[in-house]
Amino acid sequence: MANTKKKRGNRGISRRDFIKGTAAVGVAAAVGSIGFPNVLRGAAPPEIQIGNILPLSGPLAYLGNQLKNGAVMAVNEINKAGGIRSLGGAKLKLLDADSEGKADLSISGVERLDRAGAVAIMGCLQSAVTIVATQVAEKYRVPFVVSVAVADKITERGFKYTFRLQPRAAQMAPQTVKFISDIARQAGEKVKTIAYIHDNTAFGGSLSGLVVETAPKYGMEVVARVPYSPRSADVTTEVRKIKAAGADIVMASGYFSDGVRVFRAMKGLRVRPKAFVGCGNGAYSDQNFVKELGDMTEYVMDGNYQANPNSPLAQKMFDHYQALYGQKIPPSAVFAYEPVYVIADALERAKSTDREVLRNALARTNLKKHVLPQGPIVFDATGQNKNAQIALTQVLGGKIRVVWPEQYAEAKLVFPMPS
Amino acid sequence: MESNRFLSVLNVSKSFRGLAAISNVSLELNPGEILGLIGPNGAGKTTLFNLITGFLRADSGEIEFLGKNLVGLEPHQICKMGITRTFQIVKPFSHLSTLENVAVGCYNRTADLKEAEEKAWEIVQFVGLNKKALDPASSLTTPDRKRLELARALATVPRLLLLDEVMSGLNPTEEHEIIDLVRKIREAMGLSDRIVVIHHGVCIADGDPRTVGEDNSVIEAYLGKGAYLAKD
Amino acid sequence: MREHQPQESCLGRGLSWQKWLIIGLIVAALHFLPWTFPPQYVHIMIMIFLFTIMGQGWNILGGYAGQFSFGHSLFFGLGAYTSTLMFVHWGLSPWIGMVFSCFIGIMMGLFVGYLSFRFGLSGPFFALIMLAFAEVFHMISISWKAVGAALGLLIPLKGTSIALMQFVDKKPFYFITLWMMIGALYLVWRMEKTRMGLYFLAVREDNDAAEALGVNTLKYKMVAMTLSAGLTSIGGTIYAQYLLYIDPDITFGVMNSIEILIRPIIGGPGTVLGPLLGSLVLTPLAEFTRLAFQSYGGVYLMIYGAILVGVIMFLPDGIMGLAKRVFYKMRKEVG
Amino acid sequence: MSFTYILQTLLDGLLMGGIYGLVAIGLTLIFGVMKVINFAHGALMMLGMYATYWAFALLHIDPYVSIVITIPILFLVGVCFQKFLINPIIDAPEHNQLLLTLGVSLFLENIVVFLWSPDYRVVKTPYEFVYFYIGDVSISLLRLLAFCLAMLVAAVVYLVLTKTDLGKAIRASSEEPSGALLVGINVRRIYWTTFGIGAACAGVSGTAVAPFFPVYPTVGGIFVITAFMVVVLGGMGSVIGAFIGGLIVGMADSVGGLFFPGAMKNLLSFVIFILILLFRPTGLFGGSK
Repeated sequence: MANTKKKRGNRGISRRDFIKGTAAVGVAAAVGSIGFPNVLRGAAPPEIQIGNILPLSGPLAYLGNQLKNGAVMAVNEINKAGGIRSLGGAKLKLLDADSEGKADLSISGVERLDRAGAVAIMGCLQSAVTIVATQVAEKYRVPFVVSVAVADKITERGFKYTFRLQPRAAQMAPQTVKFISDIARQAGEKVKTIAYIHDNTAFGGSLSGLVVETAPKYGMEVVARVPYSPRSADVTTEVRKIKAAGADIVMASGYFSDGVRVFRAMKGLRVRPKAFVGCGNGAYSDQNFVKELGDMTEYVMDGNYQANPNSPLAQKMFDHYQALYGQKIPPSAVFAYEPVYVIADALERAKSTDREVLRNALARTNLKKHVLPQGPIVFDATGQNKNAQIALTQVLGGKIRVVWPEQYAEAKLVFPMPS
Repeated sequence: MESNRFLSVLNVSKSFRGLAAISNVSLELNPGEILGLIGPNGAGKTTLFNLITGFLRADSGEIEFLGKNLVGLEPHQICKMGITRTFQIVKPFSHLSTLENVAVGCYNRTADLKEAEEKAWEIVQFVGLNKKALDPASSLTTPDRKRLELARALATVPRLLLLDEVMSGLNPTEEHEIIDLVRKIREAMGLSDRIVVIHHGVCIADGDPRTVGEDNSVIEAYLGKGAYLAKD
Repeated sequence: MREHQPQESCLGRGLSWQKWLIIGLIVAALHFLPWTFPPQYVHIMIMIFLFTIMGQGWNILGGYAGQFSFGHSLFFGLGAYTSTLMFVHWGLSPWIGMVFSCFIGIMMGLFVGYLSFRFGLSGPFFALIMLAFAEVFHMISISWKAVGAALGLLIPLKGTSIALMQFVDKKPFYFITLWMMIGALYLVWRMEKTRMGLYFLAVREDNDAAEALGVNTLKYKMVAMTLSAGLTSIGGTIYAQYLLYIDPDITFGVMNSIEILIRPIIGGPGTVLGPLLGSLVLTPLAEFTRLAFQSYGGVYLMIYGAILVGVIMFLPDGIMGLAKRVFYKMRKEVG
Repeated sequence: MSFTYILQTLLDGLLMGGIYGLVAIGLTLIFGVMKVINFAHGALMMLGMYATYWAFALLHIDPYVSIVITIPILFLVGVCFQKFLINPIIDAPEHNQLLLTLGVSLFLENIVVFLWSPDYRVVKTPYEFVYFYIGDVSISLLRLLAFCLAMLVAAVVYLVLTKTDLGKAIRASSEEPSGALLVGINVRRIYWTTFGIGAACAGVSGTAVAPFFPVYPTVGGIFVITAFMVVVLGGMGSVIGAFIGGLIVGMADSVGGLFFPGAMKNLLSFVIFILILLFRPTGLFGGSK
C-alpha cells in the first residue's frame, strides 16, 4: 500500500514537471522580452545587493539551481523578518550570475556584480570556478562568502576577502574517517580496510587522497582507490575492482549522476561491505537519490556538510523549504542558505554597506545561532570556518537522517548494514 | 645535352583491386609535337595521365622525362620539371578570382608577386578571360572554366602539357572556341601532331604525325578525348 | 595590351592612404577605451581580442588552408600548460614561457599534421583526428599528478609585474591582447598577399589541382599548421596568465575547441577580418544573452545553437562572405 | 588477475559495446548515405531517453515497450531535421554540415534544460537488479536486454538494407547518388528516410540505456564521441562494421579499465581510433576506396 502511494506521488511530480516546463515556454516567450537586465542600471540601490554566482545552466545546472533556491529562501526570510535592522530595515536583494560551470565566465560575473554594487558575493559550487572567482573578488575587494566548494586551495592563498562556511576537503575527509572509526568502536565491529571509488575531478581526487593519508591514524587502510571518469558511459570495470578488494567499508565520492550510476553498479554486482559511506557524495545526501532508487539505498551513509536537525532554526528552514519546493532541503542548499545569514549578521554589526567595513565584520563573525552541526561560526585567519564539521547521515526508512556525531543525531544509526 | 627521348613511357601497368586499368603501355613523345591519345571511355587514358603526373604510382614499368625517372615523384615535383596537366572534370579554385587562379600557376616559376601578377594578366588576356579576370571562378560558364583550366596550366610554363578531355561537356560552338584556343597555343609553341590510340589499357595504334596533323576533323576528334601538347 | 588591368594591384590588395587612416584612427580610439569602459566591458574586450588571436590561429589552418580542425584546444591547452608549469616550477617569466609554449605547440602541430597529411587525411577525418588528439591530452592532463591532474594549476598572484605578466589592473592585459591581435591580423593580412597565402587557398579549394600546378601541398599544409598551432598556443599562455588558473576542462575540453573555431566560421573563414568580426558579434552576444536569460536555464545556449544553425544555413561564408557578395554585386552594377 | 575476472571484464565490455554499436549504426547510416557527420546524434539519443522516461513516468509504460513510442517520434524528428536543416545545405562543405549539427545539438540539449529542467531522472524497473550467474561471472538482465535490443535493431537495419527495395534504394543512393537518380530513385526521399531511420536508431539506443543510466539533458555527450570512434573503426557507412566496431570499443574500454585508472581507461580505444584513422581510414569493414 505504502509502496504504491509513494509511486503515485513520484509520478505526480513528474507530470507536474512536464506540464510546468512545457507551459513555461509560452510564459518565457512573453517575459523574455521584458526580462532584460536592469542589473546594469541604478547606482544607489534601495536594497542591499548580494551577488550569487552559480552554474545555472550547463551540466551542473541541477545543483546550481538547488543552491539558488536555498539562497533565495534565506533572503526572503530575512526580508520578511524586517531586513537589516541596524540599517533601517534595509532589504536584501539577490543578484544572479550564471557561470555555466566555466571559470572564465565567473570573472565577468564578479565584475558585473561588483559594478552593480553587490556588497558581497556568494558561490560557486565548483572548486575551479570558485578559485578564479575569489581571485577576482580579492582584486576588487569584494567580500566573497564561499557557499559550496571543497578544494583546500581556496582558503590557502592568504586572501583577505574570501570566507568559507563549508568544511574544506582537509576537514571533511579526516572527519569522515574519524567518524567511521568511532561508529565501528561503538558497535564493537572491526573495521580494517576501506575501498574508495571516486570521480577523477578535483573534488573526488582531493578527498580520497586525504582519506588515504588519515586512515592509518585510525588503524585502517585504503586497500583500493579507484578513480573513474564521470564522462565515461560504463563504470562496471571500476566497480569490479572495488568488489575484488572486498573491503570492510566502501567509500565513494562524486556528483549526483555518476554517484547514482556507481551505486547501481555496486548493488548490481553485489558489493557487500559493512557499510557504504560517501564522502561529500553528491548522491548519497540527496533525497532524490532515495526517491529514484528506492529501497536499495537503505542504510547508505554519507559524511557531508549538513544541517543540524536538532537546531530549532534548522527545523524552521526544513519546513519552509518543504513548503516551497516539496522536498527536504538538500545539504547544498543549506550551504547556500546559511551564508546569507552570515552576511546579514555581519551587516547588522557593520551598520554599513561599505565593503571594507563589512569584510572586517565578517572576519569577526561569531555566530552562535545557526543551522549547522557545529559550534559557533568563526572564521580563522585564512577565512575558513574554524569549527566547520561534517555530519554522518544514513538512509533510514527512506529518509536521510543525521546519525553522527551523537549530539546532532536525529536517529539511531545502524551499523553494520544488515544483509 | 638533352636526350632525344623527351618523354618515354615503358611497359607501364596499373591495376585497381586486381583489375588492370593499364597494362604494358609504352609510348614515346618527341619534342615539339602534339600527341593525341584517343580511345573509348574507360580505356585508361586518365589513368595514364595520372601515372605520368604522379597522382598514381605505377605497379610496374618506367616513365622518363628528359632522361629523369618520374616514378615515385610527387605531382608538384613533376610539375616543377615541366609537365602540367589539366583535369577532365575541371577543378577551378572556386572562391578565388580568375586572375588568382592563374596566378597560382604563375607562382610555379616565380615567388615574386609583381612578376606573377603581370604574367597572370598576360595569360588571362591570351585565353580571352580578361573581362572576367576579377570575378570569382565559381561564376564562370563551363567553356570559360575550360579556358581557365588551360590558362592555369599554361601559367606554370610547361614543357609538356597534358590535356585531359578538354572538350567534354561542351556544345559544338563552345568546342570550336576551345579548339581555336588550342590552335593558338600550338601556333605560339610551334607544334606538330601525332596520334596514339589506347583501348582497354593497351596501345593499339601509333599514328603518323604529319598526315593527321593537316586534318582538322581529326584534331577535333582527338582533342575531344585527350591530347598531349609538347614543346621543347 | 592590358587595358583592363586597374591601377591598383589585384593580387596584392594594397590599401589606400584613406583606409590606413581609418584603421589608424580606430586603433588609436581603442587605446582610450579602457579608461571610459567599466571593467566588465574591458573584460569582454580582452576576451574579444584573445579569441580573435586564437580564432586567427584556427583560421590560418581551417579557413585559409582548408584543413578543418576540430581540436584546436590541443594547442590552446599545450600553450597554457607549458608556460604555467614553467612558471610554477621554475619561476620562468611567462614571456619566455610563451616562446616555449609556441615551440611545444608547433612541435605537436607538426607531429599531428605530418601523421594526418602524410596519410592523406582530410575533411571530417582530419577533424576527428584532431578531436582525438585533444581528447587524449585531456585524459592525460586529468590523470597526471605532475600537471595538477583534475585539480588544475593555480598561478600564484605576485602582484603587478610586467616581467611576470601579472597585473592587478585589467588595462595591461587589454593592451597586450590588443597588440597581439593587431599583430595576428597584420601577419595574416601580409600572408594573404604572398605566394604562400595564395597557395593556402589553392590547397583549400582543390588539393589535386594545386598539386598539378606545382604546389607542394604537404609542405604548405605543414606551414599552415605551424603558424596555426603557434598562434593558438600563444593565446593559451595569455589566457592562463589572465585567469591565473587552468584545469583540463577549460584548456583541452571539446567546448573550448568549438569556442575557438566558431568565431572565424561565423565571421568568415579564410578572411583576415573574419575572426575579429566573429568575436565582435559572438562574445558580447554570449555575455548579454546570458545576462538577459539567466533565470531561464538553457535559453542562452539555445540561442547560441540557433545562431550557429542560422549562420551555416544562410551565411555559409560568414559575415565577410555576405559583405563580399554585396560588394561584388555593387561592382557589377557600377562597372 | 584471475581468469574469471578477465572473462567478466570482457563480457561487461561486450554488453556495453552492443549499446555503442547501436548508437553508431544510426550515425554510420547517415554518414554512409549523406556524408554528413551528425554531431547531434547524442542529442537525438537523449531525446530517446526522455521519450522513454516520460512514457514511463506519465503513462506507466515499461521502458522496453516504449520503443513503440520512441521510434516514431525520433523518426519524425530525424525526417524534419533532414528536410528543413540538412537538405538545404547538402552540397555545402562537410565542416559546415558538421557545425550545423553541432548547433542543433546545442539547441536540443538546452531546450530540454528549459522545458524539463536539468534534473537527473531515473527510470526504475522492478527487474533492475536481476542478475544471471554463470559460475562466478554475472550478467545484468538490463544490460543483456539492452544488448539484445541492439542486436535486434542491427539485424533489422541490416535486413532492411539488404533485402528490401527501400534498402536497395538506400544503398544505391549511398554509392552513386546521380546513378540512383537516373534509375528513378527519389534520392531526396531516400535521404530523409535514412535520416529518420538513423535518428530512430539513436532513439532506441536511448531507450536501451534509460533503465540503467540517469536521464539528463547533456547525457548524449557521453556517447557521441565514442560513437564517432566506433563509426570510423567499423568503416563509415558499414552497419555490420558499426556493430562490431561497437563491440571492439566496448571491450577496449573495459580492458583499458583494468590497466589505466579513471579517464585514462579510454586511452586504449583512442589509440586504436587514431591508428585506424591513419592506416585504414576506411575502417575495418569499409571497402578500400
